[in-house]
Amino acid sequence: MSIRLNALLKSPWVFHVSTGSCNNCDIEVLDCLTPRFDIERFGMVLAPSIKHADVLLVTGSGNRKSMERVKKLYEQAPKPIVVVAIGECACSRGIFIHSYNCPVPLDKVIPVDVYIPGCPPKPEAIIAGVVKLIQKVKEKTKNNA
Amino acid sequence: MKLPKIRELLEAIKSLLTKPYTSKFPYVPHEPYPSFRGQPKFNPDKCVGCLACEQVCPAEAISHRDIVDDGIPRRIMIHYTDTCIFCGSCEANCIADNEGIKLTKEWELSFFDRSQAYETIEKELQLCEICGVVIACKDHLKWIAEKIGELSFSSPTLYQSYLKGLNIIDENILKAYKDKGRSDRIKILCARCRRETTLTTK
Amino acid sequence: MALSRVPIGPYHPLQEEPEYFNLITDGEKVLDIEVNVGYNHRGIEKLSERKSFDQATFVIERICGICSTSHPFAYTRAVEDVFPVEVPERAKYIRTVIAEGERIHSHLLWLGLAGHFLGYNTLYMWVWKLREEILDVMEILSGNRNNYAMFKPGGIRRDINPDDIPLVLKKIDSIVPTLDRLRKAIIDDPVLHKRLKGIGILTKEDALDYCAVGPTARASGVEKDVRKDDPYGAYDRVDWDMIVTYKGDVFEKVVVRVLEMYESIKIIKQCLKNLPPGEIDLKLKDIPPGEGIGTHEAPRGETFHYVRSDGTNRPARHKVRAPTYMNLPTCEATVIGESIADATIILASIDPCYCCTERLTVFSPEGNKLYNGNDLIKLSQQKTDKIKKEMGLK
Amino acid sequence: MPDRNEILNELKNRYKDEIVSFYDKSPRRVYIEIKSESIVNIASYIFKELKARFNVASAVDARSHIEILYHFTLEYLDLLISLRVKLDRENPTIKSLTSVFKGSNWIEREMYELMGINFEGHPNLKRLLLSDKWPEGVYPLRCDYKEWDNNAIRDRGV
Repeated sequence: MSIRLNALLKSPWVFHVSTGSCNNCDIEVLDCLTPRFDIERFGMVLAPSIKHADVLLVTGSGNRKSMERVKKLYEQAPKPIVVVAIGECACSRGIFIHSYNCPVPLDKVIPVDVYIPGCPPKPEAIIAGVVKLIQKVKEKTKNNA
Repeated sequence: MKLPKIRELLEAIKSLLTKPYTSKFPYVPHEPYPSFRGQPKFNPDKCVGCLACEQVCPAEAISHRDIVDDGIPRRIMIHYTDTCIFCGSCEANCIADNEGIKLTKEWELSFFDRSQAYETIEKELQLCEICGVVIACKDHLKWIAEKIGELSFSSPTLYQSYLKGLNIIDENILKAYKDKGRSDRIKILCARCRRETTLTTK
Repeated sequence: MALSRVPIGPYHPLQEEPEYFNLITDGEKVLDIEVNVGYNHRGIEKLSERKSFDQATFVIERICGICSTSHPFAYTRAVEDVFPVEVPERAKYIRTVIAEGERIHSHLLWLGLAGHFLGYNTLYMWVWKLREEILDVMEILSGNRNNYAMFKPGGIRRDINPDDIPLVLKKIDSIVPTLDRLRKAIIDDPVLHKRLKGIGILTKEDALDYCAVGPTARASGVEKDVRKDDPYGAYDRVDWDMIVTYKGDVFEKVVVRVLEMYESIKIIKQCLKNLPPGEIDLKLKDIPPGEGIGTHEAPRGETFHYVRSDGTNRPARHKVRAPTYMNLPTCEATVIGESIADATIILASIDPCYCCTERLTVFSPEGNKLYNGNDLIKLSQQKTDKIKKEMGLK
Repeated sequence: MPDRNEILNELKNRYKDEIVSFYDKSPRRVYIEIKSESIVNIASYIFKELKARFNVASAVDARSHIEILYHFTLEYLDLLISLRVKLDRENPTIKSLTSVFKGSNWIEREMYELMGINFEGHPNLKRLLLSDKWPEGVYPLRCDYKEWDNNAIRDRGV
């Protein structure tokens, strides 16, 4: 499986979903697309729909309404998908852990591959997180291929 | 229409000469500004284990675990990286003159497995010598004794732990009496035992 | 008359917050609109009742990422209003500097998004490149790009060290020339005139009736600005003027926001030049029982915080009202009657910020022809290209 | 321009019997407690004659009763008038202000949903904020709100 994933991660298409976030992390994701941190040099483009996406960027503390949509999105996504949780709220609901509308953290709903903490994480931290993930997948393919 | 053509030409040349604006990040390490608030780190020898940072943390990212039964009684301070919001109020309220926990410049913290996303340090605990309940960390008692100076001689718990720090007390004097009588008064006691030893007439 | 239902959202690439507009359209004309937001509700008012007054500032700061100073500013003013107390001078100046810096970066953000909605992708990339400068300034001053953690009931948490100020002033001066080129590019662009003028008009009466606030209302001639009417912070010690235009269409809203950025730069420069020395924090220990109301002019309008304390160190009740909460209903007055292609830019013209608003209405399930959100943005971009061809610019 | 005290005195003696208490806290803040029946005509007087701007209404669960505060801003006077209304805790009902101004439509729906106050005469009093799976009759902003979702995870590191 990770051979296909390795091929996909040559130029990963990114789909961003926000589940009840304060839109700081969403804007840091958009900052990565703008001239200063341009991630299109690595081939990363914001995919218009989940069907074309290889990487699913999830931000936000996951309130009840959004969690159903995230589950649906994860099922619709093509299967060698990589889920990246960006920001404290996506990792563990951060400061909203006792909110009556955010019952469970994200990784109880969908399996998460990389967690990028930071409130909001710097765009460099997001890029570094994805680069770390790509290297990990490369090693996995190398030692079992 | 001719004029704008020249302006565009000039602009093209100018932007040809200027450096590209995109940062070459993954190949050139990024250095944040000096006032950047990064990942907080415990400082084992400065921290006194007083749990002020745990009460003040808005995201409840700092918690502790007291291990009493196996091995040396110790308090494990845990800092959860996946919950901390880097606000700096733990550093601002740390009683060991803001050195116990410090915000570093570290911003690259991504990890793969959330169950190991925390850091711990251990501080030795001081148990009550009669009932064995947790009083505080040893460094904390020493810190209080130093802070209030000679006033600490009003309470045996403080000056005993202070003198123990200077290790001019030999252990066996304290161990001799164990019957919670008046003679236990000058031991390191928790509040309840201290009240009992003061009130008893035995 | 085939009624069709056109959903925008909840997850489409550009408008990064999840909101869900449902336009009931008859061919080109928009007949009715239902707003279905509420994907962002995190129960912040109940959360801030769990935290102490000092900790609540951090929950309040994370209501909305791009206006992450306006809510703590209004909250700290509300807490200071419980037992009326004055904040030291230096804290007032620093608070104003942070609030104005955040207004610039929030308006630039909105300008970039509006540029993309109209198909001007170069403007989007250009404006967000300019925005990186102001984010660096905020990182120098407060330690983080946004979520500044500077505010505290009774003053400021960290002081600005004086040897940063020359670098900050240099960076702010470097913004002005690019901003002038930007202003010329936007305000004198004939295509934008044709595209934005005369659509999504919010008349003054509607603005007053819907109690709209901020640039949305100031673009329709409503002279209301909390910084002028109820002066706080260093706004009365610094000379700047309020931008009001009178036609109320989307173009005026763009003009108001662009000119407001110049005012913010003026305020920041004056504040940083004569920053008074002295205390930065009152060190409030206990808050007496009572009620307090704090307001602040956020980039999108007036935020309103009501705090009730019962003598303990936790707020007994904390009511937050974000500016978009009052501006969002105005889209019923502005979108109905316009063509679909303009719907996106009109809905974006109030600079919606859904994480502040978290509001939802259930919509009725009918209508057959469906095409999703980014088809709508493409529609809006094709209309701009059509206008360009007509003007013979293409 | 009528000055501040004239307006307040005029308001006081016009609604003498409906005003329960009048608390002039500071030049910018006035809290007026009124009977709950007379909210519509006092609110429309303030909104229309005094040209105030309706800011927000905040509902407070004061354990013994439920209070609603309607805040009006008078920009030209730099004054904020808050009308306080006390309702009983079991079945809080009050007349809706949507007839006076459209701005209160969503605010009342939020109070209906989070605090359990129902507003007579509201055009579409429906759920505004919480998801459809939220049980009826559970009002999160009440003091006695208990966590009903038993598979919610509330502790760290899990």
